[in-house]
Amino acid sequence: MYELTRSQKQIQKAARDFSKGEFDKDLAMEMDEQHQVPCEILASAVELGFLGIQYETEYSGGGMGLFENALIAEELCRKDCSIGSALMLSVSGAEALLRFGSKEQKQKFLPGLADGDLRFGAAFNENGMSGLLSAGKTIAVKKDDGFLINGDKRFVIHGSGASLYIVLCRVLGDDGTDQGPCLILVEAQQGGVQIKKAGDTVGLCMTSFSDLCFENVKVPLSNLIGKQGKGLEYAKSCMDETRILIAAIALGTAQGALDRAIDYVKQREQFGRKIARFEVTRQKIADMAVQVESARLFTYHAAKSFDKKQLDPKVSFMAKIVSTSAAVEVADEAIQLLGGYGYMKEYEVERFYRDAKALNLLLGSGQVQKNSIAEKVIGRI
Amino acid sequence: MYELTRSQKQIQKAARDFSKGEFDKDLAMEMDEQHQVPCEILASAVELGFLGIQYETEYSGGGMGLFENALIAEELCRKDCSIGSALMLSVSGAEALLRFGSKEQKQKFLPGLADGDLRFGAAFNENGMSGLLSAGKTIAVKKDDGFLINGDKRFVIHGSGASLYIVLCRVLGDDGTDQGPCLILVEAQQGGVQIKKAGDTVGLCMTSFSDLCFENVKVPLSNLIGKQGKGLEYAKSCMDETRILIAAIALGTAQGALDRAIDYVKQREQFGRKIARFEVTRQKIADMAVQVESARLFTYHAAKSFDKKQLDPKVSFMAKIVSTSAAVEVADEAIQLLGGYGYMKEYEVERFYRDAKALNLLLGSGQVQKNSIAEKVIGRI
Amino acid sequence: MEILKYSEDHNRFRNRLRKLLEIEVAPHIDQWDKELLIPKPVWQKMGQEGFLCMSVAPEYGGQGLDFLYSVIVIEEVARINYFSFFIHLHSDIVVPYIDSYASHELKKKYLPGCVSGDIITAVAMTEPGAGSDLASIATTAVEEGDEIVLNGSKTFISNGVNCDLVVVAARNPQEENPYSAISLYLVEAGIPGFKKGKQLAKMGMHSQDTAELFFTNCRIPAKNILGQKGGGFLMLMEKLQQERLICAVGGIWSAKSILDYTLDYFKSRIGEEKSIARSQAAQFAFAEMSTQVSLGQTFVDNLVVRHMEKEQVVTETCMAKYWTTDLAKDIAGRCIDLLGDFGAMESCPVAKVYKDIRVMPIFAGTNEIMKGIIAKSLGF
Amino acid sequence: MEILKYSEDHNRFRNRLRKLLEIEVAPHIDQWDKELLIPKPVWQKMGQEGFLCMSVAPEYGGQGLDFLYSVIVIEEVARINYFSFFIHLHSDIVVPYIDSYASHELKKKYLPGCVSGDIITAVAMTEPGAGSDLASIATTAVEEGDEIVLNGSKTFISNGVNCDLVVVAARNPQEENPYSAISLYLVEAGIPGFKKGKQLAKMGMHSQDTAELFFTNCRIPAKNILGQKGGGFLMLMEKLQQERLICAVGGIWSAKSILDYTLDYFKSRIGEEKSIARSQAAQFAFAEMSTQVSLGQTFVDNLVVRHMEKEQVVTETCMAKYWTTDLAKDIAGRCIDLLGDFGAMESCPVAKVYKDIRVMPIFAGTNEIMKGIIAKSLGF
Repeated sequence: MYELTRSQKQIQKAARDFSKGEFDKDLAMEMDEQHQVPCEILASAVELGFLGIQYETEYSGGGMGLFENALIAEELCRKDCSIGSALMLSVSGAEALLRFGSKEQKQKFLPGLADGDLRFGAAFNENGMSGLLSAGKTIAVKKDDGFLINGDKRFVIHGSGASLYIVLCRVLGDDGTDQGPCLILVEAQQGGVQIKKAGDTVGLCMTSFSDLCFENVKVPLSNLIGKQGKGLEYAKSCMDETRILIAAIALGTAQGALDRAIDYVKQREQFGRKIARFEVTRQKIADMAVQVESARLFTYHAAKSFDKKQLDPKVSFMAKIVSTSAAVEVADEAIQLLGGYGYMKEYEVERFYRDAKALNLLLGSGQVQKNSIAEKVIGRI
Repeated sequence: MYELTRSQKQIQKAARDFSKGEFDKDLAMEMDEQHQVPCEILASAVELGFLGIQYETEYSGGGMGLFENALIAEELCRKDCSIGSALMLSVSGAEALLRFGSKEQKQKFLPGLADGDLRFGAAFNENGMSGLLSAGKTIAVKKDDGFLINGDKRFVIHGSGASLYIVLCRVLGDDGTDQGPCLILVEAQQGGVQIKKAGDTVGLCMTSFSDLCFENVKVPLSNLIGKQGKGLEYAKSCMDETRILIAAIALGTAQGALDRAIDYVKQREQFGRKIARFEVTRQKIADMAVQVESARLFTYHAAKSFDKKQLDPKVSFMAKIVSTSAAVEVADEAIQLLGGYGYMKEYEVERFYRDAKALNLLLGSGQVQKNSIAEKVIGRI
Repeated sequence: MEILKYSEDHNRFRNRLRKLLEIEVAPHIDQWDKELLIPKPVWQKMGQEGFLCMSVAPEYGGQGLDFLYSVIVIEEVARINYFSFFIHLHSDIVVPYIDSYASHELKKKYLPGCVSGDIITAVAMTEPGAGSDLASIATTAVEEGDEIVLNGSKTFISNGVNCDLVVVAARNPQEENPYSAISLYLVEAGIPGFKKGKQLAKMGMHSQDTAELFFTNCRIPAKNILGQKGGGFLMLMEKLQQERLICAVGGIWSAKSILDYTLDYFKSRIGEEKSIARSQAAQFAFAEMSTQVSLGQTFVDNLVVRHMEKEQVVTETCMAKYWTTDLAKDIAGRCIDLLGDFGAMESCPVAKVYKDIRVMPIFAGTNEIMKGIIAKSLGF
Repeated sequence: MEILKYSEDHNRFRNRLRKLLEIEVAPHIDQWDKELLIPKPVWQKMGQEGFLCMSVAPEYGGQGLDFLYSVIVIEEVARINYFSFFIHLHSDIVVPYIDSYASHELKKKYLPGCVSGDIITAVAMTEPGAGSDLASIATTAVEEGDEIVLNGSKTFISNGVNCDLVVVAARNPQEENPYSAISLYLVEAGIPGFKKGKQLAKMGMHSQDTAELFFTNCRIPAKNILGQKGGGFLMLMEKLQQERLICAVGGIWSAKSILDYTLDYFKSRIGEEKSIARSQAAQFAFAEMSTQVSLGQTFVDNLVVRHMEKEQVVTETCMAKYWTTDLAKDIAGRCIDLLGDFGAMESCPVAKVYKDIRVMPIFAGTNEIMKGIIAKSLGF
């Protein structure tokens, strides 16, 4: 399971070296406070091929799998969770097109997917951070010459930088008949598309979340992805990938917090000895290490199964909940171990704690994940 | 990771069928209450080759790995944790001889290892259930013609049925010089060996735990395993296998408790509907499922790494703590979901709960495991 | 500031009880656990000495004492870790139904025996199909002249083997509204049509005789009804505050008793095995558990006072019941861990208690039911 | 039974304060958080209205009121979720050192200003190398004639930017026993050799001005000592009960305030989004949190009474400090989860509090230190 191939080890090392070279603590503190997307680092990550490694090479991806993508996410977020997550989340959103789009759509829209020019926004939800999929408030009326879209979508990840949105809407026939939920491609420069900041979040502050407003937006009929009425189903099935990515980001976040805690307890002295010598410190570190390892096992397992097309449907929910909970708890304990310093921005773990909490909420809190798991585990009653 | 080979799937299915055919609930309740070893089932498990599958074929083993052994443990304990654990623990104890014994010793003692005639007892500890390794109170004086052993060992797993003990003792030269801890083979029928019941445990009641007392027991010098002074080191390195086995037993225990809880909530009605429909029930089932899956990931990962000789030293401790804690918590929640029935012996989960707690304590509680994990994670200070 | 103000009388009562339990009860627990029953003479001894039904008025053979005496009994029984001894069920849960709702005639007939221990009582609410959900009680009570005919079965009835008199909840099959269909009846053991089932095998609480009860055309005098016909639900509700409070007192005192035992055991070994007693992790565990016990104790003591002042503290008693019984369970688990080699042995008192108290979060309304009631009180 | 007996005077005081906080404080919090400071006139306003140092005797400009007034201030500040407003640090932690240990002369000089809000105080114990471990304080105080020369640096000093007067703990380098080496001194801001560092950037509590303080050959009059020379350790110990109790009061009230907000928000949406408000899991979460808050509240209230009766409740205040501050943190996390889409937005009050109160389990002695003290009291 941990056995990495040579090329996986190379990818991992390259990501580690990149993060060491490009991420800067003071800059990170500033971007966090200013809620800025780390555009320059993003550009250089794109250039070096770290983003979109799971996409096929014909779409400028790396032709590898979610597992390799998870390895990169882990390394980048371990070094800096805020920068790492902003980077990794910037190229997500195109999954529905890749999986369910026609050949023509892919040829038209996907080249350049991972080269930074064209960023996708998955506009599936109408609530907020919890990302509950919904097509209730966005209506696409189907006319002879195209769809006419009106309505709002919320909390699109990196929606402000995207040039193409995949919008979950409810299609109505010209006569008002409901033709079910559909996924429709909308270009950002299209007239009638308004993009607003969704508001500042308590964590993941370098990732922008956007609300979209569509007012009489007209797109050709050929922008429909896959079959009519299948939109919700498609959108749901793409969430596995997002959940696994979030799990990988959270894994790196947890590991990064643990790294910092271990470094601190090994150098800090109290009552005449290093605090790493106190049993209670050691028990805490052990607990944290177990949680990080749980996150790793679930994340790797989910990503690998996904790549083999053998993903047990409950596993991506489990990975998401285990990994993000681990991140919250490990970062919390890291703050406590660092004491007063843990509460100071300079020592970073407070940012890991906030980011972890945001990751925990993104796409739905534990309660939401657990209801989905229960559905799979309990089955028909 | 879950991908099993065809032969692994066959083993798993065979174990499942065996447990369904041979394990009986009423008999189990009785043996639990009487603290009886399930000798007949044990004999038939030996005959069918379920035990010792990890040993080489020349020692009547199955020539497979710890992973296959874990699969069997999981299946048997899922059906009945008390019977399953009694069976699985009956053929452990020979690891030190297999790994560190000489060719002659192996040829002499090991054939028949897994055929039920010869059962090994690892007599490494002088305390109790926590199984802290110690060679303080058992002294072997080295004379020209052999070792003269005096002292006590405690809590030898299935010690009463064993015919051969591997005893951790401190060797003194004839002149009283300390020659360090050693492992020495002692046959049970040897004069001076006394075997007593170590006392009834609150769980794992079909597994016998024995205290051994050596009074002027004489064994040939050729019974020393490996090198003098290395005994503690050898014993320690064998504990990985035992911890992984316990993790696998606990995994089955957790899964078995979950199975019973799911069955119950799907049939039980309260307030006019099946309790499986209540959200709180569903959240509990999801929590339990996540814990079972954690136990499975850690156990499989540890067993597979062990088989590949790539075991990260902290992982067996983690697997033990995660899996046995999962078993305790899942069984506890199962009792709660079953309500009054959960407290009744007939519904079995109370036995799973007691067995889980005993597994949690065997070889040391969480605190003990965590101190070992911390040692590996923190490293030198 | 001590919250509970015990008088000299209370303290004398406690000391007499403690002595009696130490002499007449504690040495025999293992034996009774094996026999799965507490012999009736033990109940009678308790009654003779004034340790049963202390609140019953002198008119009916009792002492008319306050609720603190009941608290003392629960505490002292917890002190010897003997949770199977369900005298509080008799004294403070079942008998109060009779005391509050029975006719003078019935009270004259039964209460003196309850006080003396000659009559052991039980309450039969739970049925195989109706656990937490009282509205679905299926046992029927049909009036025939001046008799009532009972049909149905009850399960998990504590004192079910020993009991001489049972408060039975049964429904009027003609009444559709489940909340006004239930009545409570007094049924004597031994009458035709009333059969006790065999004792149920449990994880712990072995000498607590829990059994099924079967009623088959069981005829009782119509006057054996408690309170109003159809008033069963209300009566049950009204008595629940005290019932749950008693569970909470039991919960917190069992937690305290386990913790005290473990702490003493641990400290006694400081000389012997320094590494263990000096373990910082163990010390923190004790600090955490002591804190929890102190919190629970303060909360429960305060509730006892408010209950005695006849305040409505229904929600708070639900809080106390679930929190203290979960705590007792958790503390038993942690103490077993701390006791290490000794913890999982049957010979270790904590291991025994571990099995006994696992039922606490289940009985008298599961802790999930408690949370549901609390949530309702919050406005959901 | 209400544990805390508030008089009419207390209630009037509370109402006046509540109004003042709503008008003069609450609307400006965002602004002050941005400016990283609470303007001094706000302190003065509080002082003028009698909301600072209520316990100081009229002789020194105060009102000589009981501790319940301090509790009210903490509660009301928690009610507006403004944890950065450290007036209790000034009123109930630092000023009591002056009040209890300073000479009459020093008291005459400083206390009236403390009461009026013209003098804001801070206490400087923690150092970069001495957090929980007070015995290793390295700042030195050397006598030179009738002066004391201070050298060293302090960190994490609350009110560190605003402060006009600081109680500084420093060691006599000639004394080897660390427990009798520490003395406490009053140091005025602005004197030569005393420099305030820049404000430390924190996760939350943004308008709470936390800073480093530096002393370089800083000369103060020798008579600025508090109490006996070398008595610093004892004085610190003696005041810790009140300090921790205040943290516990703050902890439980912040927990309560977060829970109340979330419950209200949730219930207000029952109409709108039934599926959410009807969630049984959410209801149970509220039931659990309400129970915890009730338990903590009862415990803390009881301690307040005992503290006011001058009982020694050192261990119990350590229990309360760690349990309530951990609880506040946990409840903030759970409430964020329950608030879902709104929970993680900066605009959500709970999200802000989540960042503010994370410091509670750390300050005034980490919760690990608390557990160590509790363990000692158990006999380890």
